[in-house]
This record gives sequence, structure tokens and C-alpha cells, in this order.
Amino acid sequence: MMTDLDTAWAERWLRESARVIALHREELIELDRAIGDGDHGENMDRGFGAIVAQLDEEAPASVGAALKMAAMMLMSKVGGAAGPLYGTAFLRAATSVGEAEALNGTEVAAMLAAARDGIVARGRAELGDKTMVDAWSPAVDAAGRAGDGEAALGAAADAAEAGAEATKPLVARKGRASYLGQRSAGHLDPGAVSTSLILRAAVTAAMSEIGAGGAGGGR
Amino acid sequence: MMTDLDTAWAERWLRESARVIALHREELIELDRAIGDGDHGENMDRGFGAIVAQLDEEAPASVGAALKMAAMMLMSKVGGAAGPLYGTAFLRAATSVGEAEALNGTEVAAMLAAARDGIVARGRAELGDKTMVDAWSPAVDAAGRAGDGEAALGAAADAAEAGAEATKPLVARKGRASYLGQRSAGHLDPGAVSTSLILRAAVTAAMSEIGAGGAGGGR
Amino acid sequence: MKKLINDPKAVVDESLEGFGMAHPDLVSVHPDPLFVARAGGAVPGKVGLVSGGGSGHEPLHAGYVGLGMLDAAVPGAVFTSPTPDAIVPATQAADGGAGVVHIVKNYTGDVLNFETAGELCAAEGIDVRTVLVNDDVAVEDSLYTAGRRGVAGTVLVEKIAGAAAERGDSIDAVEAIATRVAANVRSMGLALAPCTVPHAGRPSFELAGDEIEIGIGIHGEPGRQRVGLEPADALTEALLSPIAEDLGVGEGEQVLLFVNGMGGTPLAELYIVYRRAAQLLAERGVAVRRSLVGNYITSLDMQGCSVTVLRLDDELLELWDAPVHTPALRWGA
Amino acid sequence: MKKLINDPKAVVDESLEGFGMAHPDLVSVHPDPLFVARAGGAVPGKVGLVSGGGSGHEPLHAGYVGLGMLDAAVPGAVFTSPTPDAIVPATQAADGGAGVVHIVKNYTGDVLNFETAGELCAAEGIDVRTVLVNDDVAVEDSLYTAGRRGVAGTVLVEKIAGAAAERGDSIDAVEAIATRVAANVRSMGLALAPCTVPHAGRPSFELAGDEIEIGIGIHGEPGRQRVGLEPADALTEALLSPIAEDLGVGEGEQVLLFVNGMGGTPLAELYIVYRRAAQLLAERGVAVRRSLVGNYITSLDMQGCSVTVLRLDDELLELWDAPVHTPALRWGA
Ligand SMILES: Nc1ncnc2c1ncn2[C@@H]1O[C@H](COP(=O)(O)OP(=O)(O)O)[C@@H](O)[C@H]1O
Ligand SMILES: Nc1ncnc2c1ncn2[C@@H]1O[C@H](COP(=O)(O)OP(=O)(O)O)[C@@H](O)[C@H]1O
Ligand SMILES: [Mg+2]
Ligand SMILES: [Mg+2]
Ligand SMILES: [Mg+2]
Ligand SMILES: [Mg+2]
Repeated sequence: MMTDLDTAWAERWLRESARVIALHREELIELDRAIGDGDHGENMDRGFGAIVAQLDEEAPASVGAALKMAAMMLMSKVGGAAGPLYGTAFLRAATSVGEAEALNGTEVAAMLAAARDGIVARGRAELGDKTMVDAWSPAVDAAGRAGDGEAALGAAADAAEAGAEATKPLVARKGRASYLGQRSAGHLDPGAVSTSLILRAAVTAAMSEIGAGGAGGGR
Repeated sequence: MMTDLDTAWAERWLRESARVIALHREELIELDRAIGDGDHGENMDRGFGAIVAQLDEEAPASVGAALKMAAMMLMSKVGGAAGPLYGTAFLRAATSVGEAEALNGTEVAAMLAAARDGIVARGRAELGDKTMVDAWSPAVDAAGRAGDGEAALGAAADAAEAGAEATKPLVARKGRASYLGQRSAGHLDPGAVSTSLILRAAVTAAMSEIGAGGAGGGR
Repeated sequence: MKKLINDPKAVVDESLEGFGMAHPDLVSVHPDPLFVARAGGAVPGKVGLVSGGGSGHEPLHAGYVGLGMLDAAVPGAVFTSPTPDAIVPATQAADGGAGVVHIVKNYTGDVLNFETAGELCAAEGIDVRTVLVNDDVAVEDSLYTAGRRGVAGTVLVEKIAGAAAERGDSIDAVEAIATRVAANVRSMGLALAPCTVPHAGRPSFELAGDEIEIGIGIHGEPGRQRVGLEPADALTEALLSPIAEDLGVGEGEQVLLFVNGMGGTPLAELYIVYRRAAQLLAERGVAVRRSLVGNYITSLDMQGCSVTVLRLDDELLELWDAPVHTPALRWGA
Repeated sequence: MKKLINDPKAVVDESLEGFGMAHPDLVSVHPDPLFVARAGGAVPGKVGLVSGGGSGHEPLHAGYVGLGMLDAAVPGAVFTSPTPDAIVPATQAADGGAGVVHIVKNYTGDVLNFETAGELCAAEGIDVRTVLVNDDVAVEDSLYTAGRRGVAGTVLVEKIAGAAAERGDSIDAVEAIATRVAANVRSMGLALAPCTVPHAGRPSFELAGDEIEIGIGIHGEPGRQRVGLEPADALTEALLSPIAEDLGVGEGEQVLLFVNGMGGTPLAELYIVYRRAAQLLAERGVAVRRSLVGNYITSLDMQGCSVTVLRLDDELLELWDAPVHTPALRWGA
């Protein structure tokens, strides 16, 4: 059932991301309400909604073009901390992918590493600061150890989910949750959770061609 | 157990009024909250508290002096609609009583009529407008038909209570409750209730010498 | 009840003490009996302007003491009109020898207390005039009722009459201007959530989660009608239409549009109401020449708003634009 | 959720549309991307001042666009920082050729979005400087955190830097003044009741009937500490003491004291807080030279307040007093 990690996959990835973000909108709001300002689900849903609208208008020409378009939308529509961070992540990912028509395992790992490095460069968060970096970093490590593209994506999604789960006991040192000090412990970081959703969406998109075109659009 | 309606009675009346008003403060607030602005109990309690404080400072020289002092305190401490209305009532009552050392039935009836007339002169409310007039007017009528002073007071108190009770179905045409239109029906008028409390206090004060001096002070 | 207060009985006193400390250049606060006067005292030869009423409507009235507006304000207990023993010295403090105009919101309590005070002042030789404000179209006005309430229009009467007094108008002229503003202003309000009077300790009425009160006053008294929550545009129309009808304002006329917050409603929502009210006036061919949007006459922490329309003529417009310098309203100075 | 809105997603747009209609002489509202600029456009030769951030803090920032304050404001979605695609044209609209200063509240989102926008503007040849405001002493400031939040001090930075720009200061000088204000201002807030974000539809946190949050921010994020309700005097001391300690203000110094309402708290309560804060400063030998009391930077309908102290010197005092004419702050003009 696996498919090439090509332009069609990239489009499915973005549409599937929009779908699961919309599905988890309330949950992300709830997580952010607990230790932030309660807008993460709304912001991400608005951003990915704009991506789907753009996809409906114009099919992307390549994996890189799809990721770059997503970067621009996230940058201009999401706002908050997550907007520039995810925007930078997708922009660096697009640059890393370059002109490639389909990605192999090494390219997937490099793409994820570039995305993570972009987030760190912008946000200056370290592992353990209770941010989305805590999902991205283990994902990058796991992808590097895996085999082909699909395996790399799967390992990344698994690791991101574990990483997001592991943010629960942490005390936030970056982002809005850091204002809470000790009170931030005991809650999942919303950005880490949205990261795990997006990386899982990449796997789902790779598992099946269903979801291309209008069907999988989240809105 | 009946006592003369003399200066000591007048003082007991005021103290007993203060006591019962304080006791029914919440109830009067509640009644006013339903069809007014919820301050009647607070206002009356403040006014009668000031009267007691003044009595503690200086014993009144006569029935008339006691009523006049009460009028001044009600006028300056109660505020709202009830302050000037009760203030005028007690002022007119004081004038009616004049230099009398103790009141007989005719004098009690005249005093109550003067008080009622003062309220009507100031507030221009008619019987049935759902105001304190609906307690005062039947009280005046009943006192006029009774015998001695004590009987007049008792008849007035009974009639005031019935009159207050009868305000319930009425639609207010004066005062703040009138803004509610039909919605004012189904509630007792707070000023009519406080009137019945004050007139009942006059009877209690006449029934016993207990309550003179500090003992009966409401605060 | 959660409030930033120390003692429910000390709310008015302590708040005004802080008010006096914050604005020593503009006002002086006299503690007992409680009233607020201009820091510099009465202006010799100028008609004095005094208003007052129950507290809980801040910044009204004390916030409007200063150049171009009031000379003194008399705050009563919360939602309870002040008493003559405070109104009289406030009137004396405002008297510059040219007489004093009392601006009184039409509530039985205010009317009666100002009436008594006015008689006492007249006995002392002060020429006192009284102008009643009764702009609330939610209330039936008839011989057999207490008449319409005075609400947000009061702010406009105080500003414009204050400007007339400041430019040196006679007491007849100031009274006439104030009366003209009162005659040309209409208001109506609604509440999404009730207020809590400090000494009562709990909300002044109960509203279900999806109910609102239309035709609310500013004292936590229930409105005339309880309806389901609707979008702001529909609610704005429910307020504006009766105002425009009652005022009879139409094609080619000029108005001031005032959207007032009740104390607990964010400014952003008031602008959403303003937007629709201005659109509706435009549809009627009415030109909005001046605007006021904000918390100018409140009802403690009530959530809701009122809409006020004042028909303008050239003189009223000029007086509106005249300099004003008070704690709560300031321009041109 | 009961609000005077039509559609939770249209709140910011419709509110700003109304805002633009109410103040056409002062501002023009550009709908998409959304920003607010002075009605007259950029002032040639004057340093431009731009601020922005999530909406829900009205009148901040759009209410401070006008003479002597901001040249443009960029409102994001509610509590969500705006994006570069709006910040860039706002900066262009504010650029009179002398460069533009971005006043940015220290939140990761605001910092990152203004950073990106600044780079884009620089690429187009605009000299953009960024001044961070981080006055909230409730938050630990360390290398290993996101640092202190920018809260009410922002209003004072905008006013004073705006006056410097208006008198013709160079971009270096305006940046230096803004930085000086930011360095000398400290704030802390508390909430009695949470706010409700329109798109969330319910309160941003829960508080029991007798609980309050101390050290609250302006985005409905919980505070650092949840304590039982205390009298206003005690709460005021809990806010003022850390401010005074952190600022190190003492005997003989002069300050501006700013008591800010969070949106749902009545003005009367703010003056009760002001009263105690002024007393506490007096006890420390600190002279309060200027005051500001009211809803200037809010958090939707949150009930609560913040206290802000700015250490004044003669120049800051003069710039504070300089004319300002914006929808929400006005004097001397
Ligand atoms: N400095 C940072 N580095 C990495 N991620 C960050 C940083 N600051 C915040 N985040 C992430 O952003 C998420 C919050 O995003 P969002 O709620 O959309 O923005 P905001 O905090 O501005 O409201 C956090 O859960 C966290 O994962
Ligand atoms: N015009 C009037 N004539 C007689 N009584 C009146 C009149 N207006 C109001 N009242 C009485 O005053 C009472 C309300 O008093 P209170 O609550 O103290 O004043 P306010 O209405 O100013 O808050 C009413 O219940 C009514 O009995
Ligand atoms: Mg957030
Ligand atoms: Mg009442
Ligand atoms: Mg009252
Ligand atoms: Mg946010």
C-alpha cells in the first residue's frame, strides 16, 4: 500500500495534516488553555485551512514547492509563536528537499533535520524546554536510524508521539507556558502534540493514495 | 401592659423600628432587588442606624422632638426615594404632634394622616400605584376608625400589613418598579413592607417598656 | 462576590479618596458630606453646574468635574441618590454668583432629594435651576408613571451645558441649552449579565446562559423584556430603532452617536455595536457627525451597552467640540 | 459565552471596522492584511512608530494611533500575534523616510513575527529598530526562560516614544527613549475572574468563588500563584511591593503611577487600588507626579487590574505631558 514520497504524497500530507489538525482543534485549544493562551488549535486550524484552500486553487509542482507554499501560509496565517516556527520549519524543509521528485530515507531524515534546525534557530529552545522541539528532535534522530523513506517517516512519527507524551512532567522554559513556572508541569505541550499529529499525517499520506484531491481536505 | 404614648414610647418606637428594619434588611433588599435596585433594606438600615446612634447620644425632649430628629436623619442618611419620603412623613408627623406630651387616639390618627399626606405631597403617588402609600393610606383610615391611642396604632399596623400584602398583584405606576411595567406584578412593594414594619414597631413599643434605653437598639 | 474592595460600606469613600489623589490638579474631594468640586473652587461670574446621583456609574458624575463641564458632583451610596445635606454644600461650592443649574436624572429618589436641596439653596439666595434628563426610550413616559429614566444622555447634557456655562452664558441660557440637549437625546440599553452591588453581595438579577435583558437601566434594575441572545447586529437594531423612531430623526439630519459600555463589556464589542448603529443611521440618511465610544456611564460590572443618539445643530456641535478637561473626558485643553 | 458579537471569527475585523468609522479623522483601517494607520498617512521626516500584537487588549494598540503616539498598529487575531504580511505594510505606511521603531511586547510569537517582518522591511531599505517591552515582574527573567512579558508598561513606552518622534527626534534618539522607558517601568497584575476568548467560547481558566490569580498576564494565561481573595489594600500591596523592589525605586524619586483595568472591572475599584498604591509609594518616600487610571490595556472581559510604576526624569515627564491625540488617549490637542 506504500506509495512514493512524491509531489502527490506531499499534497496528501498537507491535506491530511489539515484534516487531523481540524479534528484535534479543540484538544489543542484545551492543551494550550491549560498552560498557554488557548489559541494553538485555532491558529493551526486557520493556517492549515489556508493551505488546503491554496491546494484547491493550484496543485503544487513539486515536493519542495508544496512545502514552500505551506511555509508561506503558516508564516502569514497562523501568527503567534507557532506560525513563524512552523513556517521556518517548512521553509527549511523545502530548501532541504530541493528539486527532488521523490524522497528516499536519507532525504526524509535530512528534511526533518532541516525543519528541526530551523525551529531551533528561530526559537532558541533546547531539548527538555517543553516545546515542539521535544517532538521534533527525537523524530529527527529516529528518522536518521531508519531505512527507506516510509520507514523514516514511521519512525519519526512514533518518536514524535513519544516525545510529545514525554513533555508532560516537564517545566516549560520557553514560550508562554514558561510564565507558569512549576505550574506548567503535568500538562502536554500543545506544539509538541501538533508536531506529532503532522508527522503522523505524513505516514498516513504515505500509506495510501486516498486523501489526494478533495477527499482528505480538512475543511 | 400598655404604656402611655409619650416621649419614652416615641424613643422605643424608633429603636424598635431600627431593630426590625435591621432584622428584615435582607428581606427588604430582596424585595427591592426583584422590582427595584436592591438597596431599600440597606438604605433604611443605614438611616435607622443613624437614628439609634443619635438617640444614644441625646435623649429626645418630647414625642415631637423624637419624630423631628428621626425626620432629619432619614432625610440626610437614607437617600433614594425612600429617604425624602420617610423624612417628610416623620417631619409632618412631628408637626402634627406638636408639643403633646402623650398621644391619644385622635392624635395618633392625625399624626399618621399627616405623615401619609406628606408622602403623597412629595411623591404624588395614588392608592394602587404599588408604593408605600398603599400601606400608609389604609393605616390612616383604620386608625381614624379606632378608639384610644393603642387601638389606633394596632389598627394602623394591621391595615398597613394588609395593604403591603395587597401590593403584590399590582403593576407599579410610581418609583423605580414602574420601569418594569407588567413585570412588576407578583412582587410586594418594598416601601410598603418597610412601612408595615415601622407601624408594627409602634405597637410593640406601646406594648411594653422593654426596648427603651440600649436594650432594643437594632445595632 | 469578588471585587477589588476592602469593605462594602467603604467603597464609595475609598474610591473617591483615590480619585482625589489621582487628580489633585482637577478636583478636590470633600469627605463628609461627600461631594467633589473643581480644585480651583467656583469660577466667579460663571454659572455653576452640579450633578449627582447614586454611585456605581463611574466615571459619571465625579469624572466630569472640571473645565468645560461640571463644577461639582454629588455621589450617593451605590445606586442610591445623594441626600440634601451633601447637595446643598456642593451647590454652594459651585456657585460663582451667577446661579447654579442642577442636572438631575429622572429617578424619584434623585428628583426628590435635589428638589429638597434646591429649596434649601434658594432659601440661602442661590438661583437654582433644575434640568431633568429622561432619555431612556425603554420606559413608558406618561402622566401615570414615574416617566422615563435618565441614562447615558446625561453625559452629553453635562458636556454641552458645561461648555455653555464656560463660555459665559447666563443661567437662563445654560438652562435652555441643557433643556435643548435633554429634549434631543434618546437612549436605550441592554444587559448580557447583571451587576453585583457591593452591599448586596450578589447579582442584581439572574439571567440564564442564553438570555439578555433589553431596555435595562443603569441601576441593576431588570429591563422591560427578557429575550434570547442574538447577534450583535440584531441587538443593535433592537436598540437603535426605538431611539430613532422616538427622536424622529431622519434624512439630512446630523447626530452624535454614543455607544456606552456598562462597565464589564470590552471596548472591542462596543465598536461592533457602533459599526451597526452607524450603518443603520446611514441607511436612514442621518449623518453621524460626532462619536463617543467607551465606558462613560456604567452600572458597576454589568455586561452590556447602551446606544444614544443626540440630534445636533450647529450650536450644540460647537459646544460639544469646545475644550473640556476633566478626569474622564478631555480635549482641546 | 455571551458577547456583543456576530461571529467569533469576525470579531477583530468588525470591531476595527466600527473603530475606523468612529474615528475617521484620526485613523484609517486597512482591511486585508489588517492594520491601522494614521488618517493622514506617514509624516514626512518623522520617525515612524509601529506596534502590534494579538487583539483583545483594546484600546491597545489601535487606540493609540494618532498625533504624538503610534503611526500604525497591527492587530492580530485575539491573543495571537500578527503576521509579517501585515506588519510589513504597516511599517511601510508608517515610514516617513526617517526609519521606523517597532515596539514589541516580549512574547515569543510577537518577537518572532516582528523579527521576520523587520528583516523583510530592512531588505526594502527601511531602517527598522525594535524595542522590547518586558515589564512584568511576575515572570522570572533569566537566560533560560522566555523572559518577562510585556504588559501595561507598553502604553507608557508608546506614549513617550511617540512624543519623542513627534518633536523630531532621530531614530537613534527615539529608540533610546523607548528603551529608557522600557528599562524604568515595571508592572504586575491580578485576575478576579478569567476572560473568555470568542473562538474558545468559554473562560480561559477556572477560578473558585474565593480564588484569584496573582501575576496574571494579559492573554488569559494563568498567573504564577492562586491565592484566596483578600481586601483590595492587601492585594495592592502584593502587586506594588515586587514592582518597587524590582525597580529599586526609593526616597526622593519621582514616578508615574498607572492602575490599569483588565476590561471587566469597574473604574471605582481601580481608584481603590490606586489609593493604596499611592499610599504605599508615599510611605517609601516616592513622589507620584503623574497618574493614569482606567482600561488602557485589557484582556477582553477579564476582571482584575495591574499596577505599573514608571521612574520619571525631567525629560520623560516632559514627553509624557506633550500633546497626544488618539482615539484612546488625548490631551493638549
Ligand atoms: N521558543 C520556542 N521554541 C520552540 N517552540 C516554541 C517556542 N515557544 C513556543 N513554542 C511552541 O509553540 C507552542 C504554542 O503555540 P501557539 O499557542 O500557537 O502560540 P502562542 O504561544 O503565541 O499563543 C508551544 O506549545 C510550543 O510548542
Ligand atoms: N412616588 C412615590 N411615592 C410614594 N412612594 C414611593 C414613590 N416612589 C418610590 N416610592 C417607594 O420607595 C420605595 C423604594 O425605596 P428605595 O429603594 O429606598 O429608593 P430607590 O427606588 O431610589 O432605590 C418603593 O418601594 C416605594 O414604596
Ligand atoms: Mg497559544
Ligand atoms: Mg431601591
Ligand atoms: Mg436606589
Ligand atoms: Mg497566542
